[in-house]
Amino acid sequence: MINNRGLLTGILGKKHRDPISNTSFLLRITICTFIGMYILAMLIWGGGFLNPQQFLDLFNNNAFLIVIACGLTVVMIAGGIDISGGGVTALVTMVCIVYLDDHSGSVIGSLCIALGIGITFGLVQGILISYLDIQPFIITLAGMFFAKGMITIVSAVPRTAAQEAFVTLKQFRFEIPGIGYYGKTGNFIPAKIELGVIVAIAVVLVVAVILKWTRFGRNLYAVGGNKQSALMLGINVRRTKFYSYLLAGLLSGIAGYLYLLHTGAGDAANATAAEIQAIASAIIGGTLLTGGVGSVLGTLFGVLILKTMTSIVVTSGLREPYWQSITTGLMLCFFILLQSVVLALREKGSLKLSLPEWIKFRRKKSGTDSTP
Amino acid sequence: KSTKKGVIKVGIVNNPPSESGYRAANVADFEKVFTEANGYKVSTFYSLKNDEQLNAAAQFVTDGVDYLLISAAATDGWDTVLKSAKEAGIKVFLFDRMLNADESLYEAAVVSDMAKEGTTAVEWLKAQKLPEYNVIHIQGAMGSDAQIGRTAALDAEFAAGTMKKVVQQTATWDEATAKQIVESVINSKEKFNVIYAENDGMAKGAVAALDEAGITHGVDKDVVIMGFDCNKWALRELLAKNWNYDGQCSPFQASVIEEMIKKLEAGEKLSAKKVISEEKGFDARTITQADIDTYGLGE
Amino acid sequence: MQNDIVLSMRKICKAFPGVRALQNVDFTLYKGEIHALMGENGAGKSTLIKVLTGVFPKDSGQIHMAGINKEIYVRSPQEAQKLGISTVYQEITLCPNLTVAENMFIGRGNYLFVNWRSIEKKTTEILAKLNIPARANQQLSTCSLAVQQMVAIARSVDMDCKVLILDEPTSSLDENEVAKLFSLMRELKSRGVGIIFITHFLEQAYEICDRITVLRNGEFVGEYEIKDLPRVQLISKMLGKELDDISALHNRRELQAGSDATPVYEAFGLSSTESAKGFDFKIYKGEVNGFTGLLGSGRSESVRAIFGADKITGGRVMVSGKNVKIKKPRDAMKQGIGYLPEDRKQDGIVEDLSVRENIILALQVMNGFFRPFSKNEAEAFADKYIKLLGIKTASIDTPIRQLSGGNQQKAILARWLLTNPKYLILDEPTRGIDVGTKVEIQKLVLKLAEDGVSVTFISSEIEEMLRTCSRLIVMRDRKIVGELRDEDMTQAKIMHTIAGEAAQNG
Amino acid sequence: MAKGLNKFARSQLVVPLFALFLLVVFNLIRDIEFFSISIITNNDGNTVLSGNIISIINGASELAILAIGMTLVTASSRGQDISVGAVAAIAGSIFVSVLRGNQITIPIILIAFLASCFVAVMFGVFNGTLVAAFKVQPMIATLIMLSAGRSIAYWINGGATPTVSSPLLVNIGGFIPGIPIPTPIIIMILFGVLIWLLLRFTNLGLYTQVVGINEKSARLNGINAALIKLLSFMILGVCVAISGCINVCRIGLINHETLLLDIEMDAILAVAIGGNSLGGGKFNLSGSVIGAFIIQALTVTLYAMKIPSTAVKAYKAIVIIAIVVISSPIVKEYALQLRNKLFKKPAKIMENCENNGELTI
Ligand SMILES: Nc1ncnc2c1ncn2[C@@H]1O[C@H](COP(=O)(O)OP(=O)(O)OP(=O)(O)O)[C@@H](O)[C@H]1O
Ligand SMILES: Nc1ncnc2c1ncn2[C@@H]1O[C@H](COP(=O)(O)OP(=O)(O)OP(=O)(O)O)[C@@H](O)[C@H]1O
Ligand SMILES: [Mg+2]
Ligand SMILES: [Mg+2]
Repeated sequence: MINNRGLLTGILGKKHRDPISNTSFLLRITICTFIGMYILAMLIWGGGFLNPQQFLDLFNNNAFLIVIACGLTVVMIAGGIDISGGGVTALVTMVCIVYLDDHSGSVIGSLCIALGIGITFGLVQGILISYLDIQPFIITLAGMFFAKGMITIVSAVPRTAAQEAFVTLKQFRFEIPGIGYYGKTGNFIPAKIELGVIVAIAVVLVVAVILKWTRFGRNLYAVGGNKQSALMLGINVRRTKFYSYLLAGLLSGIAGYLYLLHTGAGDAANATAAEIQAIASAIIGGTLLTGGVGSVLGTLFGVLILKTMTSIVVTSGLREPYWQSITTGLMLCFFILLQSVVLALREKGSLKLSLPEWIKFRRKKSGTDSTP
Repeated sequence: KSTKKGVIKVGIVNNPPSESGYRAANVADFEKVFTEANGYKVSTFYSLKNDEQLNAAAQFVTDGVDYLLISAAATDGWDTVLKSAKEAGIKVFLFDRMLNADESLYEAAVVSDMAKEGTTAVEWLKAQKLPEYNVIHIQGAMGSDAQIGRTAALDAEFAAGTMKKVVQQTATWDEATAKQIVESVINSKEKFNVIYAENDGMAKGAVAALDEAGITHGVDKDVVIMGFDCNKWALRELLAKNWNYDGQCSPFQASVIEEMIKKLEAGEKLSAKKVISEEKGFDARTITQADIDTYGLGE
Repeated sequence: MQNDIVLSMRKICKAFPGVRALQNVDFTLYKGEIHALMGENGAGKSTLIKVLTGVFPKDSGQIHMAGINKEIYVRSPQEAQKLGISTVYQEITLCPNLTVAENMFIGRGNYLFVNWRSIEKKTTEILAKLNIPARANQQLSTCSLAVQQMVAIARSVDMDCKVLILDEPTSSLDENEVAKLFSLMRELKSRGVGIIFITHFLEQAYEICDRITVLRNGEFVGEYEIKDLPRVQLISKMLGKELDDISALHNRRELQAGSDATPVYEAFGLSSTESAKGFDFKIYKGEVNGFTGLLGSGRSESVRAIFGADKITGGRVMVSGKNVKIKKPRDAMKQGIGYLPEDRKQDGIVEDLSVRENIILALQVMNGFFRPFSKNEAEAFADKYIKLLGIKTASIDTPIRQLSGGNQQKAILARWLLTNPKYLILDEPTRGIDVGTKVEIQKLVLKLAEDGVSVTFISSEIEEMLRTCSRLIVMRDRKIVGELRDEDMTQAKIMHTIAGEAAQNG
Repeated sequence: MAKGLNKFARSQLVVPLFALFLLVVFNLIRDIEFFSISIITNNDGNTVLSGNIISIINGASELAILAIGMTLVTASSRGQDISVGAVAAIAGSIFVSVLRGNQITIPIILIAFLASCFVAVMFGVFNGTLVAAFKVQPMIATLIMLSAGRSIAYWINGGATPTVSSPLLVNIGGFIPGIPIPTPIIIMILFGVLIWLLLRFTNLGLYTQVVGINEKSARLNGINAALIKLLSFMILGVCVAISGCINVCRIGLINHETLLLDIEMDAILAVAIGGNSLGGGKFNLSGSVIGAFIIQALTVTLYAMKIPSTAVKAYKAIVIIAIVVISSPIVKEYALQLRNKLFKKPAKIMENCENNGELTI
């Protein structure tokens, strides 16, 4: 038949796509948007945005959400969904307080309980979803219901932790020397980071490493990309899915403890709608609900973007109450459209022109590479 | 800092006005009092979610407001924020709802005494001298100050055995859910003669169920209807003798707080840590149109 | 001899609801042999492979492997890999969202951490060795079908295996790549690997295989030494009857020489976003023409532009002498154009819908949103074409996903035949189709032409095109570089046209 | 006959129906009178039916209607609309504000309904455009309305919970004189029939499924995929408007903060319990409707059992999990194998193993 290898590679060599994948492209959009948004806020409203503590508070206040969102990202990459995160978080806060205060428990013990609850949820949900093939949405929704129901069975009224060792731990802060702001009376208040932030950042890093460099992490992407193919490539699809839910459960447990460390309160209303916010953060960070694409770093910035939007709305001094939600909605809408339009343009190739020189260079190089 | 001399920066954390008629009146009250014309620069944040409220309060602190006014969606988890406010020299007022934190962390609380509202209502109920009390108790969203206060009084009666609990369910302030709860009792054919709903909307839902089942309600009828908040439309139901009782919950705390702020600005000390709004309950037998005009919320 | 058996399967049975896909099938594979597994579409070849590799559980039967004394039970592809069975499945089964390197190494071996540098290095080596035009860190979805297929093969070959299974690996490869694959297979064979090779190309089987096992309708027909089985016999064993004489097809070609009337379809400077460069093209009533060229020369893109499947960026189109606008497939369908896409799985079948719904889909759309066919009508339509094309399906309501690859292709063909097109574009209609049916399709094309339908026929098999087409358009580098008709249409001429200028380009 | 039975056994409706059946049996055992229906005269002097069955079906009306729309959206766009509750609040507010501005008569009610329908459909178009044209994932596209919807409703209401009262509205939310069945049930049935006709006499069903399963293929076969997605969101908009208006009529008051609160979760759950894949593609509307009934029956049962209100959710979760576990193909397969073992029908094993033909991962 017809043939000419050299010619073929010549042709093929010309048609390489950009080396950055959509994943990292979306990640870049997210990061740039966040930085741009924050700088803009600093310029326009100043005030709190110039206060380093406010930036750190983004982390202080949302450490738990970051952790939940990380777990969710893992599950979403594998093509699933887990909406039990918020419920489990709330349950953990309540059970830990009851244990600490009513059963004079130790801090270590409560930590174990938190992890235990998380792992139990992950275990049960994981088994049901991956080994019995049940739709993850139903199971995790039921998980959320169950957790919320259990909270009030554990304690009908909201509680505040009083156990001394725990309160000390809760009040622990890292002070950043040299950075801070001045209070009303002219006293210097150093900027502070809560313990939870360290944990949350550690979680992000660990999960990022898992996703990028471990076999399990890569299997997640394969399963999310196409589970039939993954199966035939010799990946244990069920086990991979199972572990993803287990990890998400564990992270929800950790998130619960972080929540407790932040507020010290147990309440059925804790972390309401955290799951929706976590999903939103993950998606804003470039993770697809359909699976196979995503990164935790993106999710981290997703959380930051989402929360900065709220901050901006609060600061902007909108008095009419309904405008707050509407503005948040509009900003979200704007961001989503931006993401979609940029992606579409990129697909069309009109964006290629503006790409930096080194990419073009690499394309040329790889073209010649493949010619023997 | 950026504040002009004489302008007082105030941050308000409240529940969204859409929560209830009560809340709408409350929000309107604060908007009326704390205006630029009166010398205030106000930022507000509305949410029913505890963590969002906490975040916003923290932001007001870092934003450097002079006064922070809080109506907490949930009572617990506030002390971290309050401490940082104290550290930054920001003065905190609580309004409408108490929260679970040390007294030293805030200047004063201007609140409704929800527990007292509950007791007033239950005392009224006892005074009706019904032959027996079979009560359907429809609760608000669990964990809110209003629910806790209004439930406590009735729970005490249930425990003492003076009243019988037919059913006690939360409808999370939702009218349609309240209707379903009552419907379910009717279908089970259990006897009841009192419906104690923790706000007006849920009472209205309950009444809709009674109407469909052909059960009469109101003054000298089969079932006694009790609600809270004193919405105008609810008080009109009282006037029409379709309902029996409505407990007031005063949403007007703004001017009291403003006075306190003025005092503090003038360098005076505050006299009381806790100011409790004057509230009463209305009986269908005694209510007048004048009452509706003075005390009714909404249009 | 017994000791040399690496794999034996005895009395394998497998049934799906309504279909007995395998009944008492025996299969024996020796060390260092290449064993062809042949049969019509739906004969059960892929199913046998999937049973062997644990994708489907078997209903009964035994599997033995050399070195293991007991009967083995393979529960998942993973276990099969562990046992030293590596497989390239019929539909490409790689993960499009991962890079080429990852696809090569994922799911293999026992590692905890991924060493990106090492896998990329190894991949680059393999790619270079096999001359696959892809980069190690390229996302797989950006590679063409053929490259993906080659990557899948490279992956399996790279595994240290005792048994290598290739299920129709050559269906989307060009001859050069096939040759490369064959030399690779020979190398493995000399290392003692047993290879199971499934193909519908008889020449390929005869070129490389040692023995042949034939399946028909899920039943075992026999196992033969290749030298004892002439082609004609092989075909009759596969089909259960003699193959029609295809030389007759040649003669009819004269009949359809183009008329001078207005063309049925005519395009001027047509171009699309998918980089089909402006080209002119026309086709007359009752004509069969073909696009030919190398892999990736833009044949598919050109016909996609004709059908409006990609976004059209320029050009003018006339149908039967009238100016028309074809911006999207719907417009083309309204003009009586039909298009059988190249990528059956992505562009063709609607997986979960029944065979019936898949067949009537296009006609239904043309019939209009407010006029659905009644169930009876739909069944009548579908039944007619299931019979006509001999589509093997358990029932008319079976989800099309459950059909064998070739039968899916036939169903999609039926979809377009049903619309009674004036002009039908067939992009690789015979890919993955068995010999018998291939001839049927070619006959069908000629029959359509006789009935006045214009057909554009694209195939990677030049012989097939020579047999059916009266005019060939030669493409290179997304441009039309020549047009051949009648006596010019020979292998050599085509090669020449393609290569002619290429030589100058150097 | 046997074949028909076999086919039924394999249909996706078996499990939801079975679950419903179990709930019924459970209730009968608990209280033999549970399903008794009585005829009573209500406060408006109408003779009406009353009883738990009526309560269940009546209470499930909104959910069932929403579940129908949600099924279509799920099928075509492979995702779910999580803003239905919020948009229903908007629709309800529009309904109420039109009614409050006028003397309430039947034409005015119709106009009010059409206005709310229009607005809800416009929001459907908004969501649908994001999904279809901008390729945003449905859950995230509708997140916008989820966060802004109830505030928009507040803005329309210009404050808190306005009430409307008129006997006509009571007729819609309760009973029409002379008809003993609650009007919401009648509306639900009418709407169901309408949708059935739509599916029967147009290609909506086929197109929706094709778009949901393989969008590329849909386009190549001349289907405008974006339009179909948009259409499904618009239909959901109509569903939302209907259920919002019904809900307002039930009480005669609009509380935009609590109206159909969290209904989106229940609607999605109904779709899933009905055996539909949340990943889109093939769908079965009756499954979703049965799913809605199951959820409502469960709620009514739990109310009747006087489970402490706060713990209701935990019990609900357990029942839901039980239902889906029974319906899991793998459990079904085990059950069939067990049956074959017990009743010794080895010859038929092959035909009976339902799922071994499919790749179960
Ligand atoms: N260098 C390349 N890198 C990636 N993809 C390529 C490259 N060259 C070609 N392709 C893909 O291969 C296709 C080549 O076009 P087209 O399908 O029209 O060719 P063809 O002649 O029909 O080849 P085939 O035999 O593969 O059908 C394009 O769709 C393009 O996506
Ligand atoms: N998952 C499945 N469910 C039901 N039936 C199936 C399934 N897979 C295959 N079949 C049926 O089994 C039979 C054998 O199919 P198989 O794919 O093994 O054929 P094949 O020989 O590989 O054909 P081809 O050459 O077309 O690939 C076909 O009739 C097909 O319809
Ligand atoms: Mg096959
Ligand atoms: Mg092609």
